[in-house]
Amino acid sequence: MDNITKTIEINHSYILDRIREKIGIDLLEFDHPYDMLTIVINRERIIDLLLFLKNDDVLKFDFLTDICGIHYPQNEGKEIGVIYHLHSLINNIRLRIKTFASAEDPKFLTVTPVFLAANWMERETYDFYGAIFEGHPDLRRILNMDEMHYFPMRKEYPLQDATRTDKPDKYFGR
Amino acid sequence: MNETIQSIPLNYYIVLSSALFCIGILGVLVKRNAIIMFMSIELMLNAVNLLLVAFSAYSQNPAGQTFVFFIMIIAAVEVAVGLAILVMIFRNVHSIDIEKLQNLKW
Amino acid sequence: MLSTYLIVKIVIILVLFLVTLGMAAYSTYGERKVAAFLQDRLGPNRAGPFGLLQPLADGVKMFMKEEIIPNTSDKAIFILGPSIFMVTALLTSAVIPWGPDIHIDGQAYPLQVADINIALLYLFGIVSLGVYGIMLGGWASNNKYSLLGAVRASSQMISYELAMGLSIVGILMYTGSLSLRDIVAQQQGFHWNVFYQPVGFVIFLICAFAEANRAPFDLAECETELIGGFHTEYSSMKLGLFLFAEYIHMFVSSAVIACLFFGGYDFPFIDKLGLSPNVFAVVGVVILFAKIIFFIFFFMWVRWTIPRFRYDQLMKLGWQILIPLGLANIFITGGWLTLKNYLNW
Amino acid sequence: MQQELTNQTNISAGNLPADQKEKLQVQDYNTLNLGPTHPATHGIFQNVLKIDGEKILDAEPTIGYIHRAFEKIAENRAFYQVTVLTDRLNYCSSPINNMGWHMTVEKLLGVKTTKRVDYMRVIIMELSRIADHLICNSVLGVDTGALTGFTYVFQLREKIYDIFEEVCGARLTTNIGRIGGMERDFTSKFWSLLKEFMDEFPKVFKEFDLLFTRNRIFIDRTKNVGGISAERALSYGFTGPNLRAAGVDYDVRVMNPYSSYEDFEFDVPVGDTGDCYDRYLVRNEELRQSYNIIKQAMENMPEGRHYVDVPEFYLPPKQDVYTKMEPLIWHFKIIMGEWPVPVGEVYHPVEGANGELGFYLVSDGGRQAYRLHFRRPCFIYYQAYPELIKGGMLSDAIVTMSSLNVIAGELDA
Amino acid sequence: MILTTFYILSAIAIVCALMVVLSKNPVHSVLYLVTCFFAFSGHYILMNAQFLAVVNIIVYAGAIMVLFLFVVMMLNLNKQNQLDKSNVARLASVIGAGALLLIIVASVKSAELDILGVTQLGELGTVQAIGKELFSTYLLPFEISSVLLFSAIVGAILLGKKEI
Amino acid sequence: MYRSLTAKRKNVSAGQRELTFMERMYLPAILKGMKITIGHLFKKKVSLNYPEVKREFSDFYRGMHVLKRDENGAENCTACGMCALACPAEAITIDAAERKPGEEHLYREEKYAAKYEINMLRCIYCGLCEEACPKDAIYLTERIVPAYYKRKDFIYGKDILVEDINNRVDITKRKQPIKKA
Repeated sequence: MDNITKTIEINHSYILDRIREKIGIDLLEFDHPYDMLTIVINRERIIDLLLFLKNDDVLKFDFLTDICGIHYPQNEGKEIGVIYHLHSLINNIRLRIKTFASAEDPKFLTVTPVFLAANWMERETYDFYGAIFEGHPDLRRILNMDEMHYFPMRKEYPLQDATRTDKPDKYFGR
Repeated sequence: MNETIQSIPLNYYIVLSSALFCIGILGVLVKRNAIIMFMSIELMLNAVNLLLVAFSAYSQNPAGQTFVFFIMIIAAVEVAVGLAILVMIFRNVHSIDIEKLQNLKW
Repeated sequence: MLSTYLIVKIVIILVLFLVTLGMAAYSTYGERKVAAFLQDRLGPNRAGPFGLLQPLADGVKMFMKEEIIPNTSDKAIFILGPSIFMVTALLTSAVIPWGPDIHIDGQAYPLQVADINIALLYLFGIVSLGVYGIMLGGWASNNKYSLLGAVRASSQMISYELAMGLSIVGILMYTGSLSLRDIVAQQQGFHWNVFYQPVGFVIFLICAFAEANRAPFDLAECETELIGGFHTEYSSMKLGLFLFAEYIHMFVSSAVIACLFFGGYDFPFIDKLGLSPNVFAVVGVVILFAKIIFFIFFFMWVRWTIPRFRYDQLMKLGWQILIPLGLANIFITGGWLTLKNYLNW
Repeated sequence: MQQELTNQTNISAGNLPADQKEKLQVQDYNTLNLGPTHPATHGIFQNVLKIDGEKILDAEPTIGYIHRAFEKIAENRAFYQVTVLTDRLNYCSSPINNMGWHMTVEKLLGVKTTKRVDYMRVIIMELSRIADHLICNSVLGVDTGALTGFTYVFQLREKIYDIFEEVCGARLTTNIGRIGGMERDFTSKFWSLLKEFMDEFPKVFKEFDLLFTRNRIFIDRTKNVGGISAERALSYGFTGPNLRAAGVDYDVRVMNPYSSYEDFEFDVPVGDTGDCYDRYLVRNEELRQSYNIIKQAMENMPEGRHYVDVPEFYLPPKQDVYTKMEPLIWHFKIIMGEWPVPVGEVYHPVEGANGELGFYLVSDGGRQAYRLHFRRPCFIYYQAYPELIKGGMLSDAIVTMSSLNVIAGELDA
Repeated sequence: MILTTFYILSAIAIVCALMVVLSKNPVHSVLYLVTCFFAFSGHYILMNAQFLAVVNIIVYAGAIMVLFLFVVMMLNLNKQNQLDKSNVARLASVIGAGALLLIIVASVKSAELDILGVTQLGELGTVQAIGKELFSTYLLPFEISSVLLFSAIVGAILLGKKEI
Repeated sequence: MYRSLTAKRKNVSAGQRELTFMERMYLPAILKGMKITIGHLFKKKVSLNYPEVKREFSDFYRGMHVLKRDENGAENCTACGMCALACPAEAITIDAAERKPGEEHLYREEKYAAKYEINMLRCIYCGLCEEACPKDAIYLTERIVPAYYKRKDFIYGKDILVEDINNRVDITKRKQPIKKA
């Protein structure tokens, strides 16, 4: 099984080395929580990195598993994060990439040109966290209604709006 | 049925047909909607048909009815092609107003 | 003499009308029951024993329901649509010979509303008018799904009328008559046309399915795509008329199939039993109805078995397969008849 | 010259009054709202189709009609309460979602489940995969117009739901299993029901197969409809049967085995063209494979307890809670969520009925997840829908939708 | 009785024909025309031309008018698309058509039509009679008409196609 | 096509034969299908005549709740609030009260639920309350919550939830079997 030999060859440090060596992206952090390589990079370099990872003959991270946002209100200047999960089907290895931006300027680059799947996932992230993906073909809210004026998954918004009156507690068992 | 001829003079049919024919002409003249005009033409054709059948019946000559048969064929042909042209015009110009279809080139 | 004649005719018309409605009503029940049984279900069984009063309950429900006419619809045409559909469906049964002649006072009365010598053409004329009901109903609803359904229905019916006509030409050449009565009479003694015109029969059967808007040709109402097709916006008895007319269509189509291809009221060796004319007539009617019920069941059976066509496939089947097949059938029949003439068989 | 040409080509538009000029731009197509409550959407989502006659020029999906903010709710609920949220993702196969979530938490805690638990889970998961695929394929039949096959296999699904009911007490929103194992051992009634199902499945499924697989009308309706190439499918993030139908044999059960899937012998069916018929064939084959997996699991079911010791999450036996002090304290702590969980982030994929169902869990050590993201396969591949149906007929759109098995609950979360 | 039938049918025909021209909605026009054709068929039956009566219904009501209806529906010509000429033009056309009617009626009045001295309607209108006529005397035109129909089919399909 | 990822790959699309001429004529599949459907005409029907015949629920069916009493008829619930806490739908509302002397036959412990309400519209019948209960008090049963016209009718108080003392609800089957130590 050549898959196995390859996974031995392509381990986490190899991926890191290769990324550094080939395109010299400045990896801010990396870690291996639960055996998945997690790297943090600058938000400007995400397209370069994804393009490289997708097209690289050895790594072949050709499957974008997931994009999701995250909000760390206490991390000043890096409140809004966007997390990409990549999967190299051939090598059967997964990779997590994180980028961060401040809440005031949550601008990221879209990866829709690299992976078509990113379209809606980025819209969802925008919908929930307000992360703005520059260059996105159609950055609108997707799950919430268009009239919504805030980004509900940010931590400052509680689960339930205490001020609403249309659903009295009496009828909802609270 | 054989009493038809005795009770209805041929003139009646001629007047009826010409009236219908004139209504057809009226439609063609009044309307700007190409489809209605087309329908008026059908009406005129039918008026002629009626007259032909009447003549055929009153003269005991089957030729008239055969002509009607051929007119029907021609009407069908005309409608098929004519409506196809109309649809195509509508696709290009988005109107079937004949006033808008004046220019031959578009 | 004339008065008895008139009375008999009126009785026949009335009975026929009631029987048609009754057959249609019980076809709805039958449809539900057959569908249920084919699908391991029980079907309607609440109203009356075995749910036999279900058509009545349905009718009452249809009448009691709120009458909704969409605001944006063309109201007159909206009402006209189902009416035309119903009337044309009912009209077709006029020319079908329901049984052998009945003898009263030594006088023979045909069990038929009108024996006109162009019965087949008449059938075609009426059937081709049925399109109006669907088209107008669908258009007047002012609903895109209805309109799509109407467009589908009309193009389908027009296309399949052609093939249907061609399939019958074979029979015409064979029997040399346009009168259904003659055609049935010629088939007496187990000379059923289906043995001489099998291809014509298959084409006619398929076209009958299409004309009655039954699966696999039920594109016009196609609940998964067009919600209800042309009757999406209809409710109450107007919907009832549409649905009812469909079953009447089915009933009449079955009757026409039985008359054209299965000898009408003929049954093998029935003429050898030496029954008295009136008993013979009754038996004939029963036999015809047995055939009709079988074909109605067949309609239902097919509907609950196979998927439906797509619009373009339907057109392709109609224009590229059935019409050439019908033409070939005419050719072969013509050649055969000429050969027969030539050899003086 | 150039100007002249454009003048000439625009001459018809130039002659028209202003309001008709606008019409010219929009009237080349008609819009049709497919949904939100269209019978073929099998849920609530909308597609605004631009159609020309029956031909589809473009489509614009709008989703979110049943968005319930699961991810936000999950941030405010204890881990064991999230299971009921996962029920409502892909409600045709909720046990897979439940188990996936349990396994995610177990992964976070570093718990290794026993073979017995794994096998029990495999049986439940494959049953629910069968239920889901049966529904998808038979609804494909319904959407092509044949209802009867649907009713035949629906009986099988009812049997599966009876089995679920025997395990957990509910049929649709199962909330089956617990973090660390199953809530109770399989009963003897369960085994007899399962055996009955296993006996009946091949017979009924064969009938279903005969009704559709070689039926030309069905093939005409589904073949070369809604096809997608492997490259496009990968780029669109297709997973599961839909990706496999396009020719990529990616199956989480094989690539990243969880719950002892490596013990089982099964094939990964793939198609060639990724059209509706291939999706149908792949799902049918997966049904057989799932059936085989269940068979193997039944044969090789190890002895042992139906749960492992996860003192943080698995409730102590009720009898002890009522009578003993220590289990009672545990019980309280578990319900209150006072056990610390590790800080960290974990991504756990399972092969849901529709594809890779991923749980991305970020834990800050508290009672609740800091962030829980569901990778919902439907949500990701549904964005390819406009491309799949473009240029097809209206009927193709319906068939494609049902063969993609888009489930609104999973789509909107 | 026959005469009454004639009057009723004629009244229907003329009223419906007028309504074809006068009604605002093209769909209504189509329906009126269909009714008009039914009146025509009634006339044919009066004159013992059953074949033509049925063919009239099949061809005109069942096919041609359905085609019209089809096109009207497809093009979605609603009331707002209803187009009429200016009042002057309308008046002129009414006068013109009326004048034409007058002339025809006047000329018919003076014409002597007694030359057609037939008093009995034969079996002219049956299928057999027409068929015999068609396949003997008018065989060539009949065959040519099939060519005409064929070319019409081809032409309509070619025209109807979006891109050739 | 895409490179194979596993050895378990099995192409089902290529395995399908081309349609034979007969199959292209639609008929064999239709006839086969009709044979199957007609076969079902005579099979045993699976649907039940619902109000008269009811399907058997499993022993663990999660339906309407019941608040149990102990063998003396005293309410088990001690208003600890575990069920309300565990409820993911927040359907349970509890107000606790102290048991007064002389009420021992009514309430088993010193504390009891003065108000115990479950909003059946919110309830998702997940069974977590039953699992969370440390006092053997709340159980889901195989009874089904009926439909009402008003929202407030769905809020079940103690009058409905607590089992009738003369008409006990049997939940022995759903209790966990006692483990042998």
